[in-house]
Amino acid sequence: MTDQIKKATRHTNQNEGLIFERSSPGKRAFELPPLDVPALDSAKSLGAHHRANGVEGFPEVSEIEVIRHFTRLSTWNYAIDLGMYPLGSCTMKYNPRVNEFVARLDGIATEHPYQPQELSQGCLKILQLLENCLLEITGMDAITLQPAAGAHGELTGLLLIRAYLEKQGNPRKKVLIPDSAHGTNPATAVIAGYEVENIKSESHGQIDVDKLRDFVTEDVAALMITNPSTLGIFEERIPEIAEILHAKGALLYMDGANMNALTGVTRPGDLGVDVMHLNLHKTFSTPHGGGGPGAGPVAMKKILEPFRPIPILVEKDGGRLALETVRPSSIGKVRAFGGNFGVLVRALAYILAYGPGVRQATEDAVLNANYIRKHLEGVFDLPYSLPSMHEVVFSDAIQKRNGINTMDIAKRLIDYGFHPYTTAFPLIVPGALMIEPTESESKEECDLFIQAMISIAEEAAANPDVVKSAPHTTRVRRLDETAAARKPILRWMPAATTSSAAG
Amino acid sequence: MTDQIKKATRHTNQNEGLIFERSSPGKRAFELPPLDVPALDSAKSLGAHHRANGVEGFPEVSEIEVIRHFTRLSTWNYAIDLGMYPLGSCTMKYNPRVNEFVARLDGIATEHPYQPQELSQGCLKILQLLENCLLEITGMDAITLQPAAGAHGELTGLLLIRAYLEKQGNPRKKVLIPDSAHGTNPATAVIAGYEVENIKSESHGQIDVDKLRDFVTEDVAALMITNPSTLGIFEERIPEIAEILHAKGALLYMDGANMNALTGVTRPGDLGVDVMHLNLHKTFSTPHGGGGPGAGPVAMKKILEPFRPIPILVEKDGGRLALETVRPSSIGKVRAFGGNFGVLVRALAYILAYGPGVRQATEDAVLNANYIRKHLEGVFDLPYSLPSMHEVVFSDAIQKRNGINTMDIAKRLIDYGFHPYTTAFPLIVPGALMIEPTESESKEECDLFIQAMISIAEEAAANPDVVKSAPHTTRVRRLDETAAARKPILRWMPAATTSSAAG
Amino acid sequence: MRYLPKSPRERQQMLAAIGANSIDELFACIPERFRLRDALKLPGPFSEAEVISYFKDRAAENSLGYTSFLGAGIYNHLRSVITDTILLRGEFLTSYTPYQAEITQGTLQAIFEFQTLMCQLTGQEVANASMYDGSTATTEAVLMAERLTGRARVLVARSLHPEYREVLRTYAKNSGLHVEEVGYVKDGTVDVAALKAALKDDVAAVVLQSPNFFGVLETLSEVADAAHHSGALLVVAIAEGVSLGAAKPPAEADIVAMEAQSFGLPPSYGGPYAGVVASRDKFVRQMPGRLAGQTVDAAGQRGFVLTLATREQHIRREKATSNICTNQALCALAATVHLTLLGKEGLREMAEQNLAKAQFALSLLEKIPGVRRSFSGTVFNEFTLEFPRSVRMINADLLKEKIVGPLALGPYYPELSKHGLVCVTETTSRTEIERFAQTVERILAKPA
Amino acid sequence: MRYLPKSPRERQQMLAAIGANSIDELFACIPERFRLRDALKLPGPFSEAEVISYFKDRAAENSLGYTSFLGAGIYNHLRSVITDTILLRGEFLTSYTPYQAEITQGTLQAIFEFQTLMCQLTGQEVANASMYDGSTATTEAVLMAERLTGRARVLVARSLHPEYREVLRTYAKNSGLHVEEVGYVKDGTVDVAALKAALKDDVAAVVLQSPNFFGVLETLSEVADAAHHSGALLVVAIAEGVSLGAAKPPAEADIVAMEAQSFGLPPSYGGPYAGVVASRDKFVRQMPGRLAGQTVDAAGQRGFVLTLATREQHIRREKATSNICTNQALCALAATVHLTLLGKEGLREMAEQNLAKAQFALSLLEKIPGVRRSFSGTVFNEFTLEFPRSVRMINADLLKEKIVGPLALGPYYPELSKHGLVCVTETTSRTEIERFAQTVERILAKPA
Ligand SMILES: Cc1ncc(COP(=O)(O)O)c(C=O)c1O
Ligand SMILES: Cc1ncc(COP(=O)(O)O)c(C=O)c1O
Repeated sequence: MTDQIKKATRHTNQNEGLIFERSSPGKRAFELPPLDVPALDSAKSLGAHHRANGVEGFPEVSEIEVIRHFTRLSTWNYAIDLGMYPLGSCTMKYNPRVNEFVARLDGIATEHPYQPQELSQGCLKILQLLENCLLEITGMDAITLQPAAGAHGELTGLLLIRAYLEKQGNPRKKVLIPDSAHGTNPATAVIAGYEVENIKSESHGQIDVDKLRDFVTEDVAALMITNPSTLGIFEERIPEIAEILHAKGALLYMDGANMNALTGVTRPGDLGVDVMHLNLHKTFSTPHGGGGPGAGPVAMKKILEPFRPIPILVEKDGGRLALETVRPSSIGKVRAFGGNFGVLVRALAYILAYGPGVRQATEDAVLNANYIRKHLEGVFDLPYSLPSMHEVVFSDAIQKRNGINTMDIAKRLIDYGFHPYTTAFPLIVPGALMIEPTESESKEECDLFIQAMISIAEEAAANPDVVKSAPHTTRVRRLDETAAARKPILRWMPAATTSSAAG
Repeated sequence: MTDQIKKATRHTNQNEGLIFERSSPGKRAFELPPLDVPALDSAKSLGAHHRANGVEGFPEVSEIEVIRHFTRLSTWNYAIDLGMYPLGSCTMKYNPRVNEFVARLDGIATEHPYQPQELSQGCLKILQLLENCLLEITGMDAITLQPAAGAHGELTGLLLIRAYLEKQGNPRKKVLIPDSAHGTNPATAVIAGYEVENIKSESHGQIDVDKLRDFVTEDVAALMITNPSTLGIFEERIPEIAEILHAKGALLYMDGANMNALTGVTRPGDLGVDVMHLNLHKTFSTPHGGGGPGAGPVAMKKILEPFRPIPILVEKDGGRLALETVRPSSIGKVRAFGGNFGVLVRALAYILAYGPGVRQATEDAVLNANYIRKHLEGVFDLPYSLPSMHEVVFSDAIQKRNGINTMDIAKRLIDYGFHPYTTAFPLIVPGALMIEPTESESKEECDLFIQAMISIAEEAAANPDVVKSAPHTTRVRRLDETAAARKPILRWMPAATTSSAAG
Repeated sequence: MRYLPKSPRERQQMLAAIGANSIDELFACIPERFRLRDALKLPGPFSEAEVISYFKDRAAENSLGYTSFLGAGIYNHLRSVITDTILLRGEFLTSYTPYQAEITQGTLQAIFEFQTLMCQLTGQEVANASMYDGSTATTEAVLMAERLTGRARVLVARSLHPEYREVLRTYAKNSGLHVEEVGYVKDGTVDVAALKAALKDDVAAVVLQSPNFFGVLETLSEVADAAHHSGALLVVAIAEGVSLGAAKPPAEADIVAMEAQSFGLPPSYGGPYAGVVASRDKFVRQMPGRLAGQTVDAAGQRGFVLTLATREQHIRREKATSNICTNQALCALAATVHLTLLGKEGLREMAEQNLAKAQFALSLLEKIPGVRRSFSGTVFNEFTLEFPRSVRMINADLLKEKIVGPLALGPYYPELSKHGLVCVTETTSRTEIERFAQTVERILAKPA
Repeated sequence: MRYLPKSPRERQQMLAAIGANSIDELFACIPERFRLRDALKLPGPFSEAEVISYFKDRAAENSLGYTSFLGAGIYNHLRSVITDTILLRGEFLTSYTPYQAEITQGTLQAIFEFQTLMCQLTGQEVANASMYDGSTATTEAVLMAERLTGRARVLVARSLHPEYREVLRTYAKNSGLHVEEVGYVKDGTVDVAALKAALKDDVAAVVLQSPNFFGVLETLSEVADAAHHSGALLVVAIAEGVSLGAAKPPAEADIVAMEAQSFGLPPSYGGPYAGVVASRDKFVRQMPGRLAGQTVDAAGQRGFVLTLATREQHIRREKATSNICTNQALCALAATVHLTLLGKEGLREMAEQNLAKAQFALSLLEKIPGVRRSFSGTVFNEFTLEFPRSVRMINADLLKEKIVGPLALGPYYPELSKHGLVCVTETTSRTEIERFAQTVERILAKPA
């Protein structure tokens, strides 16, 4: 390994096969307290046509093997707890441990969604306080906490718009989406029953406001805008954009994935946004957990309030809180039960820890992104040069000359001890390097990242092969994705065991 | 790396300097609730000659840096949770996670040792039940749970013997200790005010009973015997040994470090042992935690009961439990407060989980050791060939011919994904390989270990350099212990930072 | 602030490096008049101790100390401390979607194991990891059937969880689906005759739940045959996965939508849980959600990657099979750990304890004058009872005894206003069951 | 059994490989008549759920719900969830003494950091990691002084924790040490005059605690000078480490023995805690316990190893500086994490809150008729009060109000039978302090 790598070193760690390969009949990892009622013959009570004798193929292992299995697997992962994870658009910030603690408290984790509301006042107060905090942060009038993630929030938001427009007499046909948008935006619009009209960004990466005027017809239900955009750039003309839409009776939806750039500094509600979602698993620090769970609350202006999904949290006389399910204009339910409550608890814990000081987090996030930008400008191509907020998007244009693309640089970054940035989008930047450090990175960690990126750029020029064949330090490298997709193996089967090599 | 290594692979992990090197004034990782009483000028209330303004040099870092610092450090460790840890004499068995859970319960971890006994009945019941369980397991009459570790138990045991003999009129002068004993035995005897007389094992590694007769004079207070011995061999003639001692008014102390070979199968009390300690952090699964804490309860025959250290747990009328501190014959206190209660809780949790089935653990431990012995006999020299119980001790005699010693093999074992066995003792085996797999290892893990050992033996013959220069896969290798001892650097100092390389 | 790793001096140094005079300069792109002048009105900042005491105070306002007989889609089951031990490892907790396979093999292999476990449980060939919950999984299964069949009518059993039906309706509204409901018969199972009558060649899917919302196990084969005969797919929802420890897997189904909450996830007042969609290999390219697949690396070693991503929104955008991105991965991991712990025997034993306890409770409750079983069908750990007076009133009295009684079915099924759904799991002790039965009997003995 | 990773078939295979017909053959070396025929009479086997409920039941029989004013060597301080997060990582929890430096650098570096923190706190140059507790650390410090000076007399302040003194006496009995006690004066500090009078050239060590058992800070310089003048060493015991956040380190001491419980370790009814011995570089070869040192590896990289092991029992056997082997490593790690979290400002702030709260409590209690300060010396978070009647009786009344009152000093100091030791830390709220003072006042207002 090159001496450039200051951040990581190789070290031996444990192999581990699939848990099914450890199974041997008679091993147990879990035992139940003895049955304290008369035993039943389950064959008799279920009847032969319903009854099965245990699940075929289920593993039989012991407790220590379970601990070792998953502990070993875990050591093959990179994580925020190990280092910088500058995955653009994902806001991989520190996930405070106290949040995990409070979400698991007896009286919090143990509560059943159907229990009587007089026994749920604690839960309901948590929901109410979180609603109020998020309304203050977004500058909106009403909110629903139910959506399970950002995309789910998008759907909820578009359904609100649709219900509102329907009430006006016409749900309209189209949703406008900039070409820089995240893939969930168009995918969601379709589920909400809209056609997607992609709109091209102008040369600085912003919405082309003049063109927009042409696009916004009576057919347009809404524009879905991400602000700051996925380029990390604030849409300066957003109030004007809102006016254009409103003039035609259309609404402005804001994808709030990037609220980490704005919290405490400005409020979408003040900017003319009608409805937006928040990603609590991004801006509000709930852990990503390998892909979820999250929560995607939707905040809205008053006009949309009547359409909120049920149940609705209300405060009764005397301060008693209640969930109400009868709301004639509601879009209905977007999921069973009330929402990812455990995630909401964590987000509230985060907000309470900062209080108004949450603005400092925003400032530090923007500071980090600009610090990195400053040091890497010139080293990497910066296709859009407007000021960066919480993230900066470079392209691999310079390195391409040596046949090195963003994915190669990303893989090489692994050798340097970092999780790569986002490579998959925004689509308007071919070969994007979308870097979002978040506020959780120290100057020291940012400096190491900058050094690593500069060093890789040098390698790309001087020794491109080392970059192209990276990573060199991981257990496995450059897995064959084509083979995986061509002949998918999506589950373990006993036959497969014998032929496959140990993991 | 050689293809022989099935168990581990190298993988990049994070570097991390000393926490002091991350410090920057003004960072905080912990905040207190606001003071709810009038603030004081501490300079005034303490007075200038007592007051200091914070601890010079203490780190100033943030919460995420603390998480990352220790998470990164942790990934440099090997541990039972990662794989086999056959450190002979240390009984590195699985540490059940439920034990950690119960030891941290509110009402368990929160209890103050001086709180009124009427508010401590739960704690006292735990102590009583554990006492009873350990008495049943050892076959002894009385017990103290106070000693903090095995060595502390040894001291307590010898002080009991001394007090008993003193009561008889003469504390006597000497304690006999076999040459195979652990280093704590002689070190302890000295603190108890005894001279140590080392006794040589006979050619099979057992106590030379005939010679023992000569050693046991009126000067001898006790024999400290480890059973099974540190060779993993059961002292067959232990009842006879007890008789020899008793005939001269001396007592038999048993180092119970190896009770994992006997639990549920035989009882020291039945074998003639007068007093013994248990290592709860070995036989009873409490975690070793990088070196402790443990607990070393001392079980004894009736004659020693009056001398137990205070406080003494007693059951009063009506079943109320109490700790009594007035015991005129007591040896006094061996530590402040009542003992490592949190460790005792874990040990009881372990016993309750097994119940009488704890015998199966013993059987599996002995099965594993014999399985390994069977496969490695011949490959490695077996200096003592009596049947093995929970551990087997080889020597490096065969490999020595190629200049490879036990430490080289141990270091090479690291490359193969295992924690090495014990190399430091028993002293009667020059170049010892003391292997204790415990019951927690699956057949699969034992097989991998056997293969690794055979492979290393082959390397030692065919390619000794690869063994001598091992390990090859770790972050650091073959640290300079001589330099460390010659000019000890035992703490970080600001000056040192600038010159030292990043960890 | 304790989460922020910067000292004031470092902030200054970084600003200087950027060439900015103040942090405000970095926000100059936001029109001045929209920049907040005042601090947000938020409670806090709270120290860790204050955060904890805030939530402990809230917890104390909830149901601690009550015995509950609620199920209805969310079940109390034993969980092992091992599950949280694994979940709380930062390497799992604070990692994200495994886009970079080389440094997320832990998550990827665990997902692959989850998929395998789900296939084994459901008798299907492929399972995704994961959907938001059982209700959205059911909806996504129906949308998948719509894509697969190109048809728009959906027949849904009324015994499908009412909230699942509501969610389906919300999604259906704008996707051209026509959802029709099919009633239940006396034993509590779906009205097969009515179902058959409604089955035409325009039906995309028939949707059943088993055990259904009344706790009754459905017999799938006849329905499956009928559905297949008319070219429709059978979608089976599983809301209580533990039932699969004793009951046959829904192998006849074409798509299974499962709620995995029963597998190691606490009730947590509504979430997070994990939904799963499982189906046939041949349908995989129409599946929603994430899939991990086995492959080899450059050196030929086994490894795992996210695969078939061309179904997903980040590639296919408006043509994706679903808009899901962030899913319930950590909940799926919890289920993986939990089911691995339970294993074949543990899950079987747990299921059998549920069966036995529910039968025990049923036998006590049935004896109470005026109380009778609503349905004669085979039940697992839930059953529906008819009471001589409103369940609401009975529950109010039970609450005084610190018992949370049966779920009143009236709000969901007007025709069942005196019926209540009782759930008993392995966590309900015999003593609690007996006290519950005695209390109900006493309440009913008093004039209303 | 869930902890055992073997199936019956694997056991058979292994026995067959060994060539044994049954497991009993492997125990044939134990004389037949000593082999147990019957199963041990032990409760269990318990499932995980049963283990948990056993201990929850016991926990409910303890002091939950009471407010306590006990300290006396064991203190309630805020702890962060971060500490357990780290402690529960299997890599730390289930590792042992770092004998193999290459695969225990995590533990070794943490020990090195612990040693550094302890040096910074105590103003000493070298600190070990670790001793069993404060009491055995104090005893080991005295034994170390004995070795260093070759002298046998030890002068111990009576204001040293009574249990520390008892432990010292137990050890001293057989090691030729002569322990003499020195009284205290009106302000609660050691009687310096008496101490000086007793100081001869046969004194190995003078032992003080600060803050002492009465809560009073000792002034070390005069005692240090006197001790040094006669060639004795000054041993200072620290039972309440948090005091060092506001008070000067005992830099004048030659050896410091500290109890680290206050640094993130719960009271846990007596342990486990962690003792520390800190001293001067020049005395290091007489130190007991484990030491990690910095060195370089074969490639010149910084790394850490256990060092100076020639002091220890596993090398030196009967000539070792102590018999300690297993120590309190995980507790030392807890202290390391906790102190790293607190940092310079956190520890200072915590100490100052303790000071302020104790002064607040003192001011309220002093106002109660009949209650007065026992000693006029400077206190940190504990103080001794004289009451108009027996502390035992007052405590009995306080208990009815769910308050655990002052520690009665009578059992330890017969002359102080109406005196009680009150402890107030940052965890004691103002409301609790006020209620305590009001309750004491009310109790004393009633005739005894
Ligand atoms: C800009 C943007 N919008 C929407 C989403 C979708 O949010 P979620 O993954 O929570 O569904 C993402 C997620 O990465 C995103 O980056
Ligand atoms: C045989 C033997 N005796 C005594 C001891 C000392 O026990 P402890 O480390 O608990 O003090 C050990 C520790 O390894 C040992 O192996």
